[in-house]
Amino acid sequence: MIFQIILLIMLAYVVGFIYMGLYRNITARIQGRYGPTVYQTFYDSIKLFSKKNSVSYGWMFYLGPVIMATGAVLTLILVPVFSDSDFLRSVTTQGNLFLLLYLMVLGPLGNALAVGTGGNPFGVMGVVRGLTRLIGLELPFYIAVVGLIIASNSSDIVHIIDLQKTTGLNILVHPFLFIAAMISMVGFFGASPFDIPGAPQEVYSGPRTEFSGKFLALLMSQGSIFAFAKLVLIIDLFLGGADSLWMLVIKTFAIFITIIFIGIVYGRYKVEQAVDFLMKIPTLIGVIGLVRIIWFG
Amino acid sequence: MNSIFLLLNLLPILFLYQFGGDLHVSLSLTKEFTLSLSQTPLGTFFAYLSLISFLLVTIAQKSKKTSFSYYALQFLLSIAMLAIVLAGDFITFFIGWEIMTWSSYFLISKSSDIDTKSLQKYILFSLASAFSLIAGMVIAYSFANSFDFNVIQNSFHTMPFNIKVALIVLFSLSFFTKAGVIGLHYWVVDTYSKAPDLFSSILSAVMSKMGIYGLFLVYGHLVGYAELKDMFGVILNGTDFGYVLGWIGVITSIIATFKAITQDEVKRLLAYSSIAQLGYIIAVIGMGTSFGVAGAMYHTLIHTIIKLLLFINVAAIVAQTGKNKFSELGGLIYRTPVSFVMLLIGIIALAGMPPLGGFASKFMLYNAAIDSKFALILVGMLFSGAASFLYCYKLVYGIYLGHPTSKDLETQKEVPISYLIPQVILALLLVATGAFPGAFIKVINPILIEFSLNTIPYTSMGVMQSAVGNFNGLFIISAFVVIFVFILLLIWRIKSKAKNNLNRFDISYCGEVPSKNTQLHYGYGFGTDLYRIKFVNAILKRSSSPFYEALATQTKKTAGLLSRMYYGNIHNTMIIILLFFSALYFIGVN
Amino acid sequence: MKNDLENTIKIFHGPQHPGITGNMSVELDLLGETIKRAQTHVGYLHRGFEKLVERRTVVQAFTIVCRICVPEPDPNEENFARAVENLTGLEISEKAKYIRTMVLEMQRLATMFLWMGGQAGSIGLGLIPQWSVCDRDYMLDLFEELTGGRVYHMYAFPGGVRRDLPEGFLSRLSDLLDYYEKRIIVYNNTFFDNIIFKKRAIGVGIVNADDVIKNAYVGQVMRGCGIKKDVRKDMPYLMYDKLDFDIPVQSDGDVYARALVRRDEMLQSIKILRQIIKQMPSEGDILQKIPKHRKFKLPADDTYVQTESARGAMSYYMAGDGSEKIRRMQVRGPSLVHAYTLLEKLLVDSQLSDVAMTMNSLGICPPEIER
Amino acid sequence: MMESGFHGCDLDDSLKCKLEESGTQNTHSVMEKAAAWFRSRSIFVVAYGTGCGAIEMPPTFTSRYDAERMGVVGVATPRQADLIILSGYLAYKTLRRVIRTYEQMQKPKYIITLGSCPINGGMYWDSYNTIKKLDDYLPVDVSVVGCMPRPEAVIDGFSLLQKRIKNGEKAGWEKYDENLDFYKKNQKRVLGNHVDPSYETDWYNLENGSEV
Amino acid sequence: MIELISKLEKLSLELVQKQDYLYKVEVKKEQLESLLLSFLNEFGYITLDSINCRDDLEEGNFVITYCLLTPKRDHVVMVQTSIERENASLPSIHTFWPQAEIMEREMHEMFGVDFPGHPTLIDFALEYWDNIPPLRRDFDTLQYVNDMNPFRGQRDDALDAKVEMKKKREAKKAAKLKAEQEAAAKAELETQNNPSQEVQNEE
Repeated sequence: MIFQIILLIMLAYVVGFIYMGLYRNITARIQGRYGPTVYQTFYDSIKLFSKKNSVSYGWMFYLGPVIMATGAVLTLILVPVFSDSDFLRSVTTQGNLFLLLYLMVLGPLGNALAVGTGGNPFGVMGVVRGLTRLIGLELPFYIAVVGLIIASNSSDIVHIIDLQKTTGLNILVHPFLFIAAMISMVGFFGASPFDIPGAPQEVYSGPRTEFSGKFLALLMSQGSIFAFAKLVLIIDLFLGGADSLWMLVIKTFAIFITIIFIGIVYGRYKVEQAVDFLMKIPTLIGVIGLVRIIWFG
Repeated sequence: MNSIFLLLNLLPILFLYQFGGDLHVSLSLTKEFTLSLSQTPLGTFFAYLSLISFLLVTIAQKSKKTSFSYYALQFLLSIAMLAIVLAGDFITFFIGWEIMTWSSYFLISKSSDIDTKSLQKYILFSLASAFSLIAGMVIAYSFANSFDFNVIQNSFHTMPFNIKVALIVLFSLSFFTKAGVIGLHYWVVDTYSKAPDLFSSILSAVMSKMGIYGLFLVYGHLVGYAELKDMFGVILNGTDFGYVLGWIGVITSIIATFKAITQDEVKRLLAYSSIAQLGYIIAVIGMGTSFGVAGAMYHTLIHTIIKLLLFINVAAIVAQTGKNKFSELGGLIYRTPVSFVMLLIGIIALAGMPPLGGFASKFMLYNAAIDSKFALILVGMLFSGAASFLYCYKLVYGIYLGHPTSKDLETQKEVPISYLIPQVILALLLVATGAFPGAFIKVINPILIEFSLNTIPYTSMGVMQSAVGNFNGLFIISAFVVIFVFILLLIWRIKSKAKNNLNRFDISYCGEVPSKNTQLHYGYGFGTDLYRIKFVNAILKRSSSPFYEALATQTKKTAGLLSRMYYGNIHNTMIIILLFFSALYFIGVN
Repeated sequence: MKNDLENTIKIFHGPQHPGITGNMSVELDLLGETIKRAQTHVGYLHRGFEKLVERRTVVQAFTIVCRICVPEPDPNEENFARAVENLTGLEISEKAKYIRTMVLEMQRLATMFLWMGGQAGSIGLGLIPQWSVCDRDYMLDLFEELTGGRVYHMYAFPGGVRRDLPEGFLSRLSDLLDYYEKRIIVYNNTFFDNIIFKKRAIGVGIVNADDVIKNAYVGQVMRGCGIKKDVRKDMPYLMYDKLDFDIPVQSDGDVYARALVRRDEMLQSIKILRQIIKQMPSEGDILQKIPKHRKFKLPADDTYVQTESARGAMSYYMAGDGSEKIRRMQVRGPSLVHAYTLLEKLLVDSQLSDVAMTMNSLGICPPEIER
Repeated sequence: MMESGFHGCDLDDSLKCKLEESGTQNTHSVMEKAAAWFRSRSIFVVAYGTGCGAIEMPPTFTSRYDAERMGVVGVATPRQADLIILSGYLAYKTLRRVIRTYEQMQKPKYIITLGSCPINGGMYWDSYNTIKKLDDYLPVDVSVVGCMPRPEAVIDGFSLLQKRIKNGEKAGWEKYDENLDFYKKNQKRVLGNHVDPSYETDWYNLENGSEV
Repeated sequence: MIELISKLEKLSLELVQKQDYLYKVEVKKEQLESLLLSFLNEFGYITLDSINCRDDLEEGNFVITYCLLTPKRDHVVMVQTSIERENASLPSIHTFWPQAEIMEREMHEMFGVDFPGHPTLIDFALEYWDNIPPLRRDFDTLQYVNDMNPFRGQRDDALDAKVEMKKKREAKKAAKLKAEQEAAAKAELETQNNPSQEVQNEE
């Protein structure tokens, strides 16, 4: 099992980095330029790991990125990656969907402590923006997740995947929930128009302002692992999981490219506009889906 | 003095431990009035909860100069609470309730920064709560001809429907006031924030739980969940009654959460947070399912632990620095590291984050909602939970992180050890509940049996079992620790040298250099952005104080004679009121 | 008891900040993210141009005046050349006038494209800067062909222009204008009609129309408030009185209104350039007979010239003292009042997220504030 | 293109000698060579337009010239950056901020200068508010000449820097560490005693103390 | 415009047309504030475009020019006054035109003109400046620069520009001479050859 976990982390690391590289590359192509190589984010992270210095404001600053990475890895191992194999089944059944909802926020909160320790007002502003955005961002996602839990009468992801084999994919059965969750996902990936916390033109780099060298590298690495975990979670919940590596890549990439295409053509909301928007349209869509499940399902 | 009262506080615990289990004592005064104590699993749970809380707070009081009368009143309060939770009939219950009210009133008045307005608010609402209770008692007595809980329980289904409703509403109002449901929370914030710092922990952690105990007593014991279901009918998978209560709880929770974020005073934030957390409990308490009751019980336990921890922590910081506002604190992390870690554990649990106990209780609450298919209520609870991250972060940032706002904060020392001991105990409890979420099910199951509900399956200490999935707390916490240590070692090994003792002003500041006088602490501005969000602004703009102030002025205007009492000596007023209602009571009885 | 204003935190927006236009800084006092006080700081680019010019002859000074404002050097050259012409009484030929007008309009287009990149970048719309800066580069290519320099042209010499048009230049310019017209439609769809840009920009940074006239706000700030004024129409210079064009105005006075004014001005510039291409005389001196060894002697007199730059009226005050050196040359760019009087006022009670956007829409260019 | 080979310092002969020795290789192990390769492939540039050369930064980084394909990408804060591009003349007021920004960057760190002004003052050689020789105050790795240098030239400067990083040549930050006294003395000479901040480095305090 | 001329004549001031859109009126320092006020309130010149300052070191005074515009913005009127260089001081007009605050701040820094009643006479572009104000003409920027910033030393293989220019000129001259000589020689040769050519042609 330990071996499997390490294998999974490495898979997530590689796939996550390639996705992040693809993100930059595809964005560049749309912008009409050649763009960096697919491995560019990997180079970046190795370079940052090999920096000779990295500043730290004390032990809490040191631990913040570690907590964040822990949250990401823990999320990863609790999300079932392959639907039919026994791969890490024994681990993923230890958790449930509610646990994942909270684990997804654990990392950012841990990092927020480090940001606060650094004491940079820009960083704290970024954190506050992030947490404020979270109010709006979580709402449609919660609705979608609650809808799924009630529809499949289980908060066990493995069960939700299995159920889709008989009832059909959730994206078709509960399209409203999928749309609501997808809009949230755009925000969870930090894509426009919800890339508010780290907006460079406004808050200088947001929560990452003070992180350098290995800390930044750790944040980047966990970001790619986390991105992979989130993609897998979405396909588990709505696309019936993946039974092979190819299906995994195809399905996650489909979600991923959607997020890129949404992100590239929009600017950035202000935080209050983002929350207002998220509380209106996606929430409404989600509530329609939810009511459909409860009263007519 | 401290050690004496420490021993004195230990006594009831030992007593309960030794003689507890199935305690039944009764003392007949007259034919009709019998004072009786009868121990139920529910009462035992609350008894231990409150007694241990008192013990821990007494430990913390060691380094704070405290008068004899304060200790005595506090002990009296603990005994009163014991009387409430062990009471077998309404007379005992009410006596305990009144002693609790009055002793707490005098304790609050001992605070240095209390003002008469807050005190009046507290006592008026307490009295209103008591009157509502009395009215309920009297009505119940008039039908059951007894104050004994068991007699009332047995004769409840024979009462007419409107009487049943009236009883439930009266009792609910009384206990809602104590718990601070939104609309009736007017007294809570002022009282919590202005009471003596350590006593605030009692108020929030224990006294508000007396309201919850009362609700359990009424819904579970006197009325019975089955009766509730019969009375009000079924919606989705739960009861109509539970649905209404669920919305009350969720709305309480959401409003209080947003209010908490915008507070500048530390204890006000905690007070609002307390209201919000009790909102969760109220949201599930009426559902009438085993998960509803279990979730409410579990959250009662966890909230008591958290709020004791946080209030003691804050009390220590206030005592140490003399400051109680986020705009005046900041940057204490390396001055008071132990306190910081304790607060951190507290807020992780408060936010409901795994792997600590906070998540276990939240999971129970959510399961209860899922069980009844109250999806929107569940979404509301989750939403309020997401918003609560903001005030959790504000709490830790405002006090410990960021930049010190004044020079004397830079030379603070760690708080006295007597404050730390209870905090460490409570933090360990949180870790334990996180690692062994299933252990508490054993405590809950007897209560469920008492309420004639299904028990919750129990597999092992580490696993929390539920109808819609389970989680293994032990696995989560150990996986968390293992991964954490692994990544830490990995990072440690990387040769990128970390400059550890960087000056706090050495920040990226757009090429400029902040000076010692540059204000960099974000504590005050934290949360002001919420006013720009339309939905949140609509919540924050509203306040119950205009309503109550208008009520007060109207009362003053109309009741010309009576209004003089409000201006006069508060004690006289109270005595008059008490006499008036005792007279009413005797008229009613006869 | 501290009040809101005493509990603000202080941050600097610049000079080392991605959201600042150039090398300047705004000191902000924030309550939450609401700005309670703003103070502009400049001087990071101060080179003392006015001192340098005093130590130089006209020809020597001619090479450095274009560096006063980096994003659009040509109005500076035009102002300088015209001031010298005014003082020495030089008259320039019609062809030189046409070429100068053309260069000014080309520069206006190039600056607008750069502005569009900045404005879109300030709201995090990364696509537009990538496109528009590239589109601007095609104009720079033409500049390079015409003058030899991409950014600094040193082209409008007192008495005419430095070089004649290369062969086939006008047809290439015409092709580029065709391309730009197509592109502006694309930008209109992706940027000006972008729902998020509208949401962010409408109602932000509203300039009061009464202040505009008195406080000498110029350019799009003025025209965004519905005041139809333009130096090209009011005090026509070069060939502008012979060319047919409109002054676009909007009435709202906010960031979005200014953006729309700029978009319409781009279309007007294309219109002007098309007319110039049609009317450009084939014959004519490009450089008037100027003193031997280009030794201009400026009389002991002073003059004041104004040119409509892409961001508003830019004025030069120049005085000679009868020698070859310039006694005094003072630059009054549009940014001076915008960056201080206007920006400090606009930012109060707006949010941190609006700062970059507001600055971009005012068209602030720090090097011309402090020279 | 011009490599920084000048170290004409009129102040201290002993320091001068040390400066001229630098420029040798210092990577030995395989790990260091690999790290050097990765460093050359990924260069983060801090967003700071110090002078007129900043006008050629947008074309360099956007779709026509696209420096990102070489791994050169802009970041907001100095903490994350490897490279600072000093795009043109430096006023004294800016020099203060640039030194501050440079010191906040994490090693290894590099400086590229654009234009003639940082080399010898350029057009502004007689301006009372700009410095003439930047390498007296900060160690320059690559100077790209021209006014402005074209984006192609800037990209050529990037590739030269990448080559030097890959070869493991001694970079500016090492010189800065070794000859800190020299640089600090020069900085103090032009900026006077108003060099912020006092807590970062002790030179100012020490010298102030000795002067008094 | 005629109106304005007549109004100014009442104040015994003369309006001079300098260019098509440019007029100038000179005024004594004492009259300045009241004239500016009447421009603002009576004549309708409500826009203050800029305040310019010129240092006439030889005459010992500063020449201050206020450029004013009407709302039509179709011509500029320069109101010019001159003040003593020593202890130069002017009334501040920031209360009438807010933008004058920053212009006066700049003038204070660059010329050392004092503005009594001005609220923010702080640094504008310079920082910690302790010399005489830089735009005064008695401030010698070359001297200052040489004191602060030494020139870059030469490279060892660097060549002296003057010598090289001289060499180049001489080489050019020599080449020219040589070319002339060659041409002459050629011409001579041609003249020598011509006959033969002619002869050949004749043949």
